[in-house]
Amino acid sequence: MTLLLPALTARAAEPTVYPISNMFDPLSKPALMIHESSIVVSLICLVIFLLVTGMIAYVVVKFPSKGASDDRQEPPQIYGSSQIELAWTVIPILITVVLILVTTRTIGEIQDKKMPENAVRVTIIGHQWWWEIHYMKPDGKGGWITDFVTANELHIPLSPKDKPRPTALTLESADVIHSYWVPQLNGKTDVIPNHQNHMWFEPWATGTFLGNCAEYCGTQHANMLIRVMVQKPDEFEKWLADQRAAPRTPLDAIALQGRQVFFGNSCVSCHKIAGTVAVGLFGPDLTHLMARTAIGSGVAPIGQASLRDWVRNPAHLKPGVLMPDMQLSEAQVDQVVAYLMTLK
Amino acid sequence: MANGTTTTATDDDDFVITPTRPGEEKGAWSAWIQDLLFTVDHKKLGLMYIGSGLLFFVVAGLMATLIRAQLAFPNSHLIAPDVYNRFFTMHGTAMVFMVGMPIIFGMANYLVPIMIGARDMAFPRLNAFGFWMFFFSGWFLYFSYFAGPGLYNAGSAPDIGWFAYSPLTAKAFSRGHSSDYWTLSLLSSGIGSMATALNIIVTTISLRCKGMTLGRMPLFVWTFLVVAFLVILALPPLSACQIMLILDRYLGAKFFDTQSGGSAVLWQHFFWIFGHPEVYILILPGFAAMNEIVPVFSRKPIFGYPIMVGANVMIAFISLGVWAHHMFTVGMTSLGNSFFAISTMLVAIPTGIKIFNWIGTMYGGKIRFEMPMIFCIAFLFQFLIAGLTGVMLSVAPFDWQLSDSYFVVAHFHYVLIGGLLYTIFASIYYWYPKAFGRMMSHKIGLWHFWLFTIGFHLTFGPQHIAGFLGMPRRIYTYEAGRGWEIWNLMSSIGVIFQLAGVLLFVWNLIYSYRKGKIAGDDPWDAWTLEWATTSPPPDYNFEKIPEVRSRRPLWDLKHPDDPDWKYE
Amino acid sequence: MQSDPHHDSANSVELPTPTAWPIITAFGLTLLFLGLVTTLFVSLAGFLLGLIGAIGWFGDVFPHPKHEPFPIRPHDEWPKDVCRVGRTVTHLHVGEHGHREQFPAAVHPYTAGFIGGLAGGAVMAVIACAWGYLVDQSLWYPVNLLAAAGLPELSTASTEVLKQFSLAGLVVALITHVTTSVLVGLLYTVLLPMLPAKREWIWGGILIPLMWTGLIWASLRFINPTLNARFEWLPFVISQIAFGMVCGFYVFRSTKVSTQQGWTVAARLGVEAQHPGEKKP
Amino acid sequence: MDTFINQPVSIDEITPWRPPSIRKVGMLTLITTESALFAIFVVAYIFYIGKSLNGPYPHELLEIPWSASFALFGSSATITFAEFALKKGNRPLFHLWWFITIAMGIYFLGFTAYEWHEFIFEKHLTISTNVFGTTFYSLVGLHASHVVVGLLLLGTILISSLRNKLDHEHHEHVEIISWYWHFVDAVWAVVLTVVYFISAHY
Repeated sequence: MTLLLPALTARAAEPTVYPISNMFDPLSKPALMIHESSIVVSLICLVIFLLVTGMIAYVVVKFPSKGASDDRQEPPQIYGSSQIELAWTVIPILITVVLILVTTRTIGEIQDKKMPENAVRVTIIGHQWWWEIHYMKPDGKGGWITDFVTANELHIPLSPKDKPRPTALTLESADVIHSYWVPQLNGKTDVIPNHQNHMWFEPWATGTFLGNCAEYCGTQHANMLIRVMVQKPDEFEKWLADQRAAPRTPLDAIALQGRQVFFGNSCVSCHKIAGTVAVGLFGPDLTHLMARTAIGSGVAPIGQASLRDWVRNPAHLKPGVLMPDMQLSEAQVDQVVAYLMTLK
Repeated sequence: MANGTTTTATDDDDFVITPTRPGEEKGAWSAWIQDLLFTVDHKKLGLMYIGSGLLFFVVAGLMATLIRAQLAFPNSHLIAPDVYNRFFTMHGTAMVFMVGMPIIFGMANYLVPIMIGARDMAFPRLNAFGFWMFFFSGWFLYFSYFAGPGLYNAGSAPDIGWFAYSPLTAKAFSRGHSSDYWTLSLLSSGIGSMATALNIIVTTISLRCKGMTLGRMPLFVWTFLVVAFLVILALPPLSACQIMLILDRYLGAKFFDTQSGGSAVLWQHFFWIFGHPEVYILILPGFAAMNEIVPVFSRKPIFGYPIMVGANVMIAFISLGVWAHHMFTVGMTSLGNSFFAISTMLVAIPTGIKIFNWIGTMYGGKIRFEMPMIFCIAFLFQFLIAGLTGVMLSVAPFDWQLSDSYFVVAHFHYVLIGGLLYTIFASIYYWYPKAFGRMMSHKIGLWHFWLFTIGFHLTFGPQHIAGFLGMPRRIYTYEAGRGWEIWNLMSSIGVIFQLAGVLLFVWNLIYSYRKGKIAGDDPWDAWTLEWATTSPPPDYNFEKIPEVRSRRPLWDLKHPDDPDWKYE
Repeated sequence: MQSDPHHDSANSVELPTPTAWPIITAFGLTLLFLGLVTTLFVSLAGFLLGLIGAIGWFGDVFPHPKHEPFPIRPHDEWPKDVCRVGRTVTHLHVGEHGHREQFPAAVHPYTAGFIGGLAGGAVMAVIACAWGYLVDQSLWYPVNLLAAAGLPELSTASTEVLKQFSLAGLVVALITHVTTSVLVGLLYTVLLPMLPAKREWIWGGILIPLMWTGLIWASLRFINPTLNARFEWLPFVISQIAFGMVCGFYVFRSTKVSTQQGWTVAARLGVEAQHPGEKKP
Repeated sequence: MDTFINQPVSIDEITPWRPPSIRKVGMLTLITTESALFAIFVVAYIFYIGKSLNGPYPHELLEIPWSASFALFGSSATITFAEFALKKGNRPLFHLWWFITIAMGIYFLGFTAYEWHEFIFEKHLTISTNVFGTTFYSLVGLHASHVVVGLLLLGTILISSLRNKLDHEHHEHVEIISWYWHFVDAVWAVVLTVVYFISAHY
């Protein structure tokens, strides 16, 4: 498995991307706990595999018929042996007992973990085909309300082993079933409408972790990508502050025109930009669009070119996407993109 | 074993050309077709089941080829996403319901009555009805490609995955009739399946020939009895949830409407109450074939007959209580997850017993490496892998990583191809001489075996690793640089070998029908009743209903000095 | 068909008459479904066709299922008689008539393994708990350590908590311990006689427990990290060997019983006295 | 195949070879599979008890259908009387009891029709109103459809018997059809408990 491991050197240094989401390279506590039980069962299975393959190979090599003359003599007709059959019933049961203990313990340890006071609370709402992310704050009555909203890219703080600070996710869906999966941080948990699920991360390495929606959710299931940015505590706090602030006002003329186009078309009925009349909830929140690294839930890196492509016709980058082609003129596209580029 | 000689069937390359067999030239095409349409004979229906199953196998297999072509390279634009989604839905649905089930029922139809010394199934007309229900619903499913907007953009073919999780199937997310095609065709093929399973149960219980006690029934028949019971218990939940979905889609019922308090998880429970036993419905017939073929080619009786029967029953019983292991990620309580993890692990025990007992059967025998036996040995190895990856998946925490990844794809293809399909190949090589009176070519068979085996492992082996690296199922494309490229490329190359193997197999079927060596009544020197009649058997199977005194009636006749019945 | 076998004559067999009704009924049903995705006229046609098919079918089986005689082939086309092959069967020389026995002919009774396992498990538990009481000042400490393999609330608990009584811990530990002890006891009954040594007690009492201990040592970090962190070698090895000695002693002491596998059906049914070749090993 | 006969006599010769009747095994299997079907609908009903987001709710509508239940359970007794009469060869008595059975079945169906009519047109509960409506109509409807099938079978027997087409070999047919009818009754016992006794409080 070592061949598959990514470069381990960059860990905990400068923020970096982990492009290979290898589940045997866990960088977060629940993923490590899963990893350890996986190793037990994998090793047991490997040993059984080698033993039984050896037995198959042995009988195949040792007992072939030696041709027509040999066939004149039938081998001894043995009906069975209760002794050996009992043995190969009991030994698997013993192995199963061990596996049951490991499994039930690990299930409980991960699933029933109590979240500490300092945990970051995030609610993730799955949509066809993007993620709506709510950062929560206490409502003062023991519950939680939305602090601010972003989309697709989840930022969470580093959780040093001596001072753990987990991130607690609540998972909901707005339409069909999705599944949130970042292999190096934790296993997957389904995102189900009319049903709340929970999971948690406790990463000890900074960087960008990749994942996918893991439950088939329609046409663009493949492009419902997940990016989780694990940041050092101070960077994370700065990011939180930036997100809470309102976006800057557009500066130049062309961006102002773009703003006109944006608010003059039906963009506002689906998208939200904090502090403006755009309060749509159907599409991703665009308040701090340019603080993200990709558009279309990871279908392309963010930038003028990809934004142009997207605004001109979203289905070109992401066939089947629910955002319609707004039929804008080339000039209007330029203007809207210029406006969007100011949303930092 | 005509005339008491000890010829073996290996030297098949000197073909004997004989005039057409009696009955072959009796009528023109129209009479032949009329015969097929109106027949109630279990052997003809059995062959029709297998033939149409193989036809759908080729179609669904070509879809898989296109899927692999799309995934061979990252960021591929060969197939549009909606077309791709229709492909994998139709591939999965067809392979399970239009390929696996009918071939299994075909085997049961052809062999169960002969093996228990009966002349037909208990309800021959119901048998014909069951076949036609399956046949029409198969075409009904594929008709969806031509319906609605027509072939362009793949018509109204369903695009909801073979387990069709709600609410993706709700009217709001699946407009038009594509989901209705899926639901209705499975509902109607389910009616046929239940009719056939009922028929198998009644036949096995009531039509056994004299002396064929339950303890002497061939293990093949035993296993199919268990399979039929599973169908009887597992198909109704599927039909029930199809009815619910139809009510939802046509009458606005709220079973799976999450906006009105309906539950999306309920569908998963109902579907997998069917879906998991279905896996055993598909793999137990593989065991059935192993139970007949391995002893004959090892020249020994099956090792531990009673415990093999017990293991079958145990597997079937446990499989009814493990369904939610497909749902470890839906957020059940830790108690629920633990329960289903434990019950799933328990299945490994009887399954392990069976593998060991087959090895025990081969141990000390004189193994003849004929084509059926070669496929069976490959089955042992591949099913071992499938079983062990299954144990890995049963560990719920590990499953939180592996579920819905390519590891799962690899796992169940090892079960269904490495397990079921290999035994189907073995069975066809083994019983083809009985059904058509000619041996299949050993030489072409070897080419078929090696090409297919190499292709199979090349395709599905690397998918385990792609799964470890976080590649989810059912994505029509993936970005470069995530470490998946090489595994997907290997996977796609493997398909070419598999295709070649299947082509050779089809060629072998046709070629041997015309030019294969004449088989005789009992080419493999076997022990069960089907080899006591001619190849192919007459319409009435036996001139005189046989009587048996042991599990191996033909052994008793061949070894009167040392018969089984003295010792069983 | 079994329903009326009396119609068979010497020259013919009664087989069900081929019929079109099943295919018509099936087609009607399919059309009924097809109408739901096309137009309701198709459903209507399907319903009528299905109805006609069902009525026709009913006419086929009522009052008597339709059969027609099917002539039996001339005798020379019958299958060849299955007859004696020119092959002999290799006989294993255990007893005179033992060549087809299910091996082994006699085993230690399974009850010996069952009781032996329970007894060994009891001794093992006593040693472990005594050690816990004397050295770690808690009777429940070893119990909870064992249960921590499967119980998340114990696996994350502190040592102080582990030394207190826990009902869940006791139940899990008891189930695990009893199951494992009984299963290993059963294994002893069947495996010990196979081992290549005359002194079975060395295998059962010492070598197998030592191998088992080694295996546990290698995997304990994953199976039971709680126990692994607080592992004590001496009581562990002593209790394992005690189990082996007690269980092995029980098993060897038992007299072997015949599995009856070499007997004839008649002998097993009690119709005959006994198979003449049956010998006690 | 003659060689089979030449084998020595074994223990099997003592007992005659009499496997069970195909019709009985067939009907038992059919009942098993139908039970599995009903089980799913019953589970769905139980799962959705008390989960409707809007009315009407079960306690506003459901009243225990005493007379219909009495008719259906009673018909299980009358069909047994009919069977006895047939066994004794008393054809007119058989017709009478059989006809009463059918009449009671029809009364039951009539009640269901009346109940549904009232629910739909007066209480405004349809299958698409809420999850109660969905599960109620599907479960009760599934049972009613089985009553219809049962009545068709019973009617067929009555008509053939009146036309003197029913002879001695058909006694087994009559018996297994009565088994089916008992099954339909047993299912009603479950439906009655779950729908009218348990869920009526929600």
